[in-house]
Amino acid sequence: GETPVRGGILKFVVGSKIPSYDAHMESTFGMIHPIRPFYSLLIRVNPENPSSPTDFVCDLCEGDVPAATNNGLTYTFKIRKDVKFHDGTPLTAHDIKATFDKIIFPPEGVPSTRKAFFSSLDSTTVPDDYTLVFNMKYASGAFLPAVAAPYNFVYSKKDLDENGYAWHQKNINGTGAFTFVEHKPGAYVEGKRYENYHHEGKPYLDGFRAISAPKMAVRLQAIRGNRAAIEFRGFPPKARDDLVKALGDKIVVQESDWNCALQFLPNHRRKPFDDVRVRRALTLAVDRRAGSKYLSKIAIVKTMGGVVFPGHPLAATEEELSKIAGYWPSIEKSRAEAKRLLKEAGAEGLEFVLLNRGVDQPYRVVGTWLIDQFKKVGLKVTQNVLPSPAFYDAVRKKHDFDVTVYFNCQSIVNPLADVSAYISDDIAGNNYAGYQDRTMDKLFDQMNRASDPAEQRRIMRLYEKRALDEEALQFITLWWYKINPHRSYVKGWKIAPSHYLNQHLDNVWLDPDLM
Amino acid sequence: MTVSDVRIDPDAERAVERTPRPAALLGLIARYPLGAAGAFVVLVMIFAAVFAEAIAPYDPEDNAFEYMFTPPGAQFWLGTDDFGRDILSRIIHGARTALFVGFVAAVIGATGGLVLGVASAYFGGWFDLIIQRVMDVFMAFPLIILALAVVAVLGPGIDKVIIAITIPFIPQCARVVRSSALAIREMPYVDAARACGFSHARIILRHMVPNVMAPYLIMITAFVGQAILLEAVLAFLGLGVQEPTAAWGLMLKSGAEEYAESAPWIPIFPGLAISLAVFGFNLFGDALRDALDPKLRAQ
Amino acid sequence: MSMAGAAQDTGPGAASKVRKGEVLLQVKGLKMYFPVTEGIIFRKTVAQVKAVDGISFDIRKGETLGLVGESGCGKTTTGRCILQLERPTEGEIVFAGQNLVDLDARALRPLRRKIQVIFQDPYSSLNPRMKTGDIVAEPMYVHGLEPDATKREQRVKELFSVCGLSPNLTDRYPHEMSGGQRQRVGIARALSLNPEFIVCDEAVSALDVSIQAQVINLLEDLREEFGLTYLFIAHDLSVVRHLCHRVAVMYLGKIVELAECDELYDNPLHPYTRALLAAVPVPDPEIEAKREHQTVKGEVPSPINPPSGCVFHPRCPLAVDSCRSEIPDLRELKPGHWVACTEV
Amino acid sequence: MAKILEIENLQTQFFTSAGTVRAVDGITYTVNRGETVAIVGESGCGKSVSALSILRLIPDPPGRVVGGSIRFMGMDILALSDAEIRKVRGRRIAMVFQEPMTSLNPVLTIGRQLTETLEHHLGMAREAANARAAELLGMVGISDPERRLTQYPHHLSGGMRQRVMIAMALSCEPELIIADEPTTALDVTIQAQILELMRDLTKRLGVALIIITHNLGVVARYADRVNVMYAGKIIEQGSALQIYHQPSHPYTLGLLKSVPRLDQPRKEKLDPIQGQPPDLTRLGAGCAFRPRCRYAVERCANEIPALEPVSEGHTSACWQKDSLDQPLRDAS
Amino acid sequence: MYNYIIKRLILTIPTLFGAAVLVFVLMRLVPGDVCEVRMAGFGTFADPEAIEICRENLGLNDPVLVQFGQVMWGYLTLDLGVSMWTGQPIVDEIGLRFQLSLEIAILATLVAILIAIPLGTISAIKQDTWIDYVVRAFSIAGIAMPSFWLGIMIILGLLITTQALFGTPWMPPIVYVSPFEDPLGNLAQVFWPAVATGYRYSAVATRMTRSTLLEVLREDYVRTARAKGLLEKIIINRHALKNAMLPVVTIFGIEFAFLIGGLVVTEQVFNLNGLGKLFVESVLTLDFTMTQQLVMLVVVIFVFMNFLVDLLYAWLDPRIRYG
Ligand SMILES: Nc1ncnc2c1ncn2[C@@H]1O[C@H](COP(=O)(O)OP(=O)(O)OP(=O)(O)O)[C@@H](O)[C@H]1O
Ligand SMILES: Nc1ncnc2c1ncn2[C@@H]1O[C@H](COP(=O)(O)OP(=O)(O)OP(=O)(O)O)[C@@H](O)[C@H]1O
Ligand SMILES: [Mg+2]
Ligand SMILES: [Mg+2]
Repeated sequence: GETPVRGGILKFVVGSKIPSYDAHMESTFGMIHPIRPFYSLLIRVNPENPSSPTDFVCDLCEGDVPAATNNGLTYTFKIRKDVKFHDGTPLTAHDIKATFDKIIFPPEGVPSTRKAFFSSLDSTTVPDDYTLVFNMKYASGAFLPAVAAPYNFVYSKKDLDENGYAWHQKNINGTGAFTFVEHKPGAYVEGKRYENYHHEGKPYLDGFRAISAPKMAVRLQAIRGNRAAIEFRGFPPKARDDLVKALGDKIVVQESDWNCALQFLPNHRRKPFDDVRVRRALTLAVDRRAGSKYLSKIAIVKTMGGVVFPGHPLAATEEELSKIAGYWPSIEKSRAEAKRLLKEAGAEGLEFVLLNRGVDQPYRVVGTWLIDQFKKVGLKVTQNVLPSPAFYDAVRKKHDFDVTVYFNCQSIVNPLADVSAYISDDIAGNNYAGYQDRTMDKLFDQMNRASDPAEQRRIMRLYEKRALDEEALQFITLWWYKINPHRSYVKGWKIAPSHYLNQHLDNVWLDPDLM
Repeated sequence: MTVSDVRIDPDAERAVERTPRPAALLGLIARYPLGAAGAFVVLVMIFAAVFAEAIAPYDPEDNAFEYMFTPPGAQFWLGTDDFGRDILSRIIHGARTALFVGFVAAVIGATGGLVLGVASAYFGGWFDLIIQRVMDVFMAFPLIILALAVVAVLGPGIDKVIIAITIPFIPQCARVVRSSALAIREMPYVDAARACGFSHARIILRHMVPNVMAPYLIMITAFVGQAILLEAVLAFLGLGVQEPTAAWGLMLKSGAEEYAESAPWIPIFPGLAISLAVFGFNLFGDALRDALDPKLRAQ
Repeated sequence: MSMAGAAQDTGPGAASKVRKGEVLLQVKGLKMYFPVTEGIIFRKTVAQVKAVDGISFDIRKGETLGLVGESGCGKTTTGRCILQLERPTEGEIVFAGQNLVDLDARALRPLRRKIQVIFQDPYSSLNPRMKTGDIVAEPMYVHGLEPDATKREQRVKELFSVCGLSPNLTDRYPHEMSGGQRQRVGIARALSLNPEFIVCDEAVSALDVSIQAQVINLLEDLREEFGLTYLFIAHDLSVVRHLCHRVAVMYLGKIVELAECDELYDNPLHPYTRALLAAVPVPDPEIEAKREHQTVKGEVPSPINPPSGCVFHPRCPLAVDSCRSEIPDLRELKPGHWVACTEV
Repeated sequence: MAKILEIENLQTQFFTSAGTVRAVDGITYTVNRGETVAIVGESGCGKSVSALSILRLIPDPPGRVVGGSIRFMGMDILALSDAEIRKVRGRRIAMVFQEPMTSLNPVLTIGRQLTETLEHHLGMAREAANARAAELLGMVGISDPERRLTQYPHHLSGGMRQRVMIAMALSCEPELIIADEPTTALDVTIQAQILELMRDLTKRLGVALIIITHNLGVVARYADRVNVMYAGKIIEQGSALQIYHQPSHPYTLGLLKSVPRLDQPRKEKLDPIQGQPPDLTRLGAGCAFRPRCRYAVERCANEIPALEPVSEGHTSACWQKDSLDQPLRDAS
Repeated sequence: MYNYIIKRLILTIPTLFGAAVLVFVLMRLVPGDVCEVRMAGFGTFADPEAIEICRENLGLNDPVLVQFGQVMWGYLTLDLGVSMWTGQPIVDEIGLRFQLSLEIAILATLVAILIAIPLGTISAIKQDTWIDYVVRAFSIAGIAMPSFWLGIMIILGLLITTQALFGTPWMPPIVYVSPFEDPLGNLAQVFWPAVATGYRYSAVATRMTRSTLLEVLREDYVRTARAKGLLEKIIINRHALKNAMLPVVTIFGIEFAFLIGGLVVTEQVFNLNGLGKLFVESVLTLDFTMTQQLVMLVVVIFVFMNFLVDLLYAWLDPRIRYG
């Protein structure tokens, strides 16, 4: 309700480091947070309502986000005429086409990390300088969210033509709210206000400085010591409490469910996890309700949910969830069933190793909790925590684990794309549990092509039930929970369900009265 | 004149007098008060490690969320951690991990160094030169990458941690032992052994190795402390022993990061345990050095 | 305990008789140069310490040869070469007909038994971590002289009492003994292998006068008892006179004079030998008051860079021009009296 | 004759874990101006400790002078303050130590080590001190003294170092020099050079000298008076002639008999003192030499003999001093 | 002397080569690669084809020997290559961070010297008195405390005390400012890490100072100095310390070399953009090229410091003269 004030430099801390500047190939928030403000997207999550998983607005296009026409086979975007790149080149639909062509149809040898999200797209065309058309192979609810993904920085066609596709890895020329000033590797990235920014009156800030700080404690103390005003990824609950306790109303806390599912995967290739009874016992052993209550005090997880992001219309309701194994209201009953199943499968007192990733929050904390949960049905579990590279190697390449903690952490909330991790591993790029289940594949396909949301939702329930309960393919512990305590003088920034979203900073301002 | 005429000296029969035990102990304590304090700490630690099950009031691994973050008090003397586990019990059980890692790494490292150092000094020449160069490489090599590689290649686990810690100990000890052994090699008794035609192995094992025991023992005690500390650092970097095993470095890792302020007992007590243990071993090692090294002895 | 060929008549007065005995050890043209190197991998010899520079002598069975000279003149090095602790640069060491220099380690082993050593420092010549009994027993064990443990123990006790030590001392550590006792243990160790020849490198120098006399007597007794041959290295001229049959005087790696003991002391020829004898104070104030106190000038030069010609010329009262360039040979001036000086 | 040093009943002990070492156990002697007094005795009998006690250089702990008095030129040394004793050390009483190899500081130049005393005690300026140092080096027979001043001890041979030590001792023209085994580590020819030098200089400068040695020859040649020590006590005291020609203590007698001598015909056998020197922590009630003494009688076990006159200026601490045979005199 | 230096330098080649091989082999033995971490390390979807392209571009698919040859060729041509993570030249990346690490290392050394030498000296002079015990306990505590723990406690202590004192919590700056631009700001940043590292470092040096000084104080020449009537102060400073410093210098040299690698933890805790932090990041992201060169840097510094210590030794100790 306050009017934004112009001026000031926003300092924020970033916990991961920048690889290259080219978002089309990178995937870390470590480059999104500092680099995203230099670029614009075609469409983006509504900055005023980022917590809605379905509310997109135009950034470089005009008016509202266009709905699909031609039975969902055509999207026609009108491009703004008042946009200029930081180097002065005016932006046209050709630039956007070139951008999406790079992302979706990259030439040989050019890596594009998320082109699979656009499998429903056939081609892009530019009827005139300020119109861009996406022609679809088939209608898909997953397409628009994919376009709105924060990685889809719009580059200038001129840069791509003249300097090649690698140029953006080391150079920055966007249309975003800020222009690039300097990057001291390992230290900070600095940007200053872009005077010709296409959103009227914005940005409010004179500039920003994204300070690299890989240690959580440092990021926290930086905010406390006012060396930085905010951190965009999220703090553990205790850190929030410490800050609030120390600084009182100088701190504002924003919280949200996070579009990251913390999973645990049984290795179907290995005995006895090829036995559905054993797998079901695993999920039945886990008391998600109590976990939600207690773990949310020590880890960045909170909401109990199924395969779909809890805030999304496609997500299961509490009642629907309660019918899924592992989500039953009575934990005693669950555990009794788990023990029974184990006994039946001849796996009583089974000993195995829980593979985990060497990151504290939330992996190691939840892993430790899981072990205790398993112990309660008589399983003897030890933990094997590996540094990230070795962890990926073990899970993805070598498939060398009994049960592993895993995570599915997407940027834009796009359930239809996100749940692709549950289809057969020979089709899905990111299913590491190692099973083939053609029923799941069929359900997924139907769901993706269903144009009626209610129908989609119905199939999703079947899909979910099969994955988590009937076939007990892979499991979710809890959904992540994003906690962003920040200096109360930081205004205008709204928490989104992902730390990748809403990071263009054009709407952020600093309240001088509170500084 | 015949042999029987050679007079046997009258003093010969005088028995060697050795101070009786308890008096000797008190004497040692008076002479090395810091060392005695160190020895006490070490003994307490060993006691805790051996009888952990009997002493620890709770299971060190059981989650009890109802009690999470309980401050130190009557029920939990040192409080509980984020999982509601009793910190005292975890520290007691942690002594076992620490001592195990410490002793095994120290003994293997120091013994490896002993053998290499003595052999290197005894043979000299090219053998010495090559060993020295290889040692140089390991001395100069950053520990963390060595540890990381060992853990990554072999997988984590206490045995791998021990290997990672042991490797840098070997050259450290070899260096020290070599310099003592070089001096010993010049000793007339080694010459005497050579003049008697003893084999290399015999000269090394019987005549040189026992005489570099002092630096060896000193290195061992120093290494135990270092190993405990290194284990903690590796745990801090996420490379050591893993949850839910009770280990000090691990307790500190999460504690120091997140709960230093709101629940200070979580990081403080394991931190103290580590410091105290390393402190104890160092004090003990220092006293041992003083006692074994006549040059430093306060007369 | 018996030992073959114990010479009966080895008192000092019997020196001339000994001269006729068979030669046990012959040193011919022995040179030992230690390289002074630089660099660690690419060793380059930048200079040489001519510790022993071409000396020859022989020792007959039962004889004691004294080797005297100032510090650093190469006495110890000579001894070490004979013991094969050092491989000489040049020259031959013929022991009982075999040239030790040619032998490899294995061929040397049986001969090692026959040549033993007693060191100067009673503190460092015994392994501090071994009981003295074990120190004496070990060589016998290794050489298989007395494979049976109890017999070996018995023999250790015998050796102890031979050396004037109480057999009860076998389970003491060296540090629990006095210097004199330790030196006796060292002697017992040397005897344990029934050697024929013993190198005594300053075997009594580190001991106090009263103890020194005890050990000298012991060495004498043993020589008589077992017919031992000694190379007696020392710098105390009076001790050497007391104990030796013949004496060689070394200076800077060379033998400058070699003669029968009495001949040398009564009639020293080389200016260096004379200077040495003049420098020894006599424990009698009256005599000392009468003696003229002429000291030789200067210091011993470095063996890295020895003077040209006669090595003694810079300090020599008799030096003439030719001494500066010509290296004097060892000449036999009288029968059995050899001198390396042109001016006497 | 003016007495410059009077030591009376000096007792110095070391308190160690193995017991109390009675290193110096009540010794009394005086030193007159210009006189050379020798202290002889076996290793460990307390010679060095008695000398160090004079300058109060006994390391404390564990050692302490526990009794007696030391008067130097009328001053009570034991009562001086730290600052006062420092004015005596090096300035009025100088010391020369046994080990020339280790007694000089390896990292300071010869010049620095010489000049620091001059600057400290005599307040000389750097240049003056340097000039004087060069002069001193010349005096002790070191050639090219200016160059030597800039050299380090390791550049010098043992004999040279000992000369430097002597120059250092002489630098402030002290009244007394204590030389603790100044030549033991040196070769005979060098030893003779050094001793001659010391004697010449002390005679010329009128400095009193306490010379500690276990070489009986050296004593015979250089000492005016001799103190023979055994187990922390002086057991015989007298002029050199008296000690050598009428030894009145079995120990002195034994010492003289046990050395082979160049001035006498070769003997068949030496006649050593049997046994070992006693352990100073476990001295019994009687005479410390009794276990090794061939003249010992009943009384020796219970009563410690005191120093008593044998003849004019000659004392001995032995109950049997009058019944010793005197073979030495006859032998020569 | 020059000969000696050159020979010493030649002698370092096997060490350097050995280290280069060791790090190369170790890094290849670690499972996983930088592309996996970079593109698929954050839980978001990643196209396997893109990862493969990344590997191809970085040469990770080349035979290992070829890769090794490239590294070695790089050394011969003094080309350290580019970081696999950022694609920036490694020389630039390291250059940026070197100043800070060096500054802290030097400052920590200063702190260590300032603590170690006086404390070690006092402790030796007052051997076996309570002062000695306190100093020894203090210095051993420096070794005993895990450095990350110490660092965290320092920051927390600063935050809490400054808040208690001034109402607002203060923490050291987390972004590096050059001492030439803003000396105070720079000092505020590097002071605490320097103290945290310097304390630990001093602990080693204090003990060394104490023990060598104890040895030296028993030397004959110290007794000589006493006999000369010198002031105790002069005896300690001129005669004893100068000799005792020789081994202490070695310790300082070797510890300094370790420091660069040992800053790893401190830099993390204080968020200093130095080599240590870069090192950890490169190791954790499997940035082979960067890790290789950083390890080599540490090794070179170690070797160089050893060399320097030798020279210093020669300079300080007149007894040692090299060819
Ligand atoms: N291993 C060695 N390397 C180099 N030089 C050596 C070695 N051993 C002896 N020397 C040198 O050889 C010379 C002779 O030494 P040696 O020990 O034989 O003398 P010495 O006559 O026994 O002297 P001392 O009376 O001091 O024992 C000395 O200058 C010594 O420095
Ligand atoms: N610092 C010390 N601590 C304990 N005992 C000591 C110490 N210094 C000397 N002593 C003891 O005091 C006794 C006398 O020693 P001192 O050095 O005076 O003998 P010395 O007659 O000079 O012998 P040497 O001829 O070997 O120099 C010895 O028994 C010695 O063990
Ligand atoms: Mg010798
Ligand atoms: Mg002495």
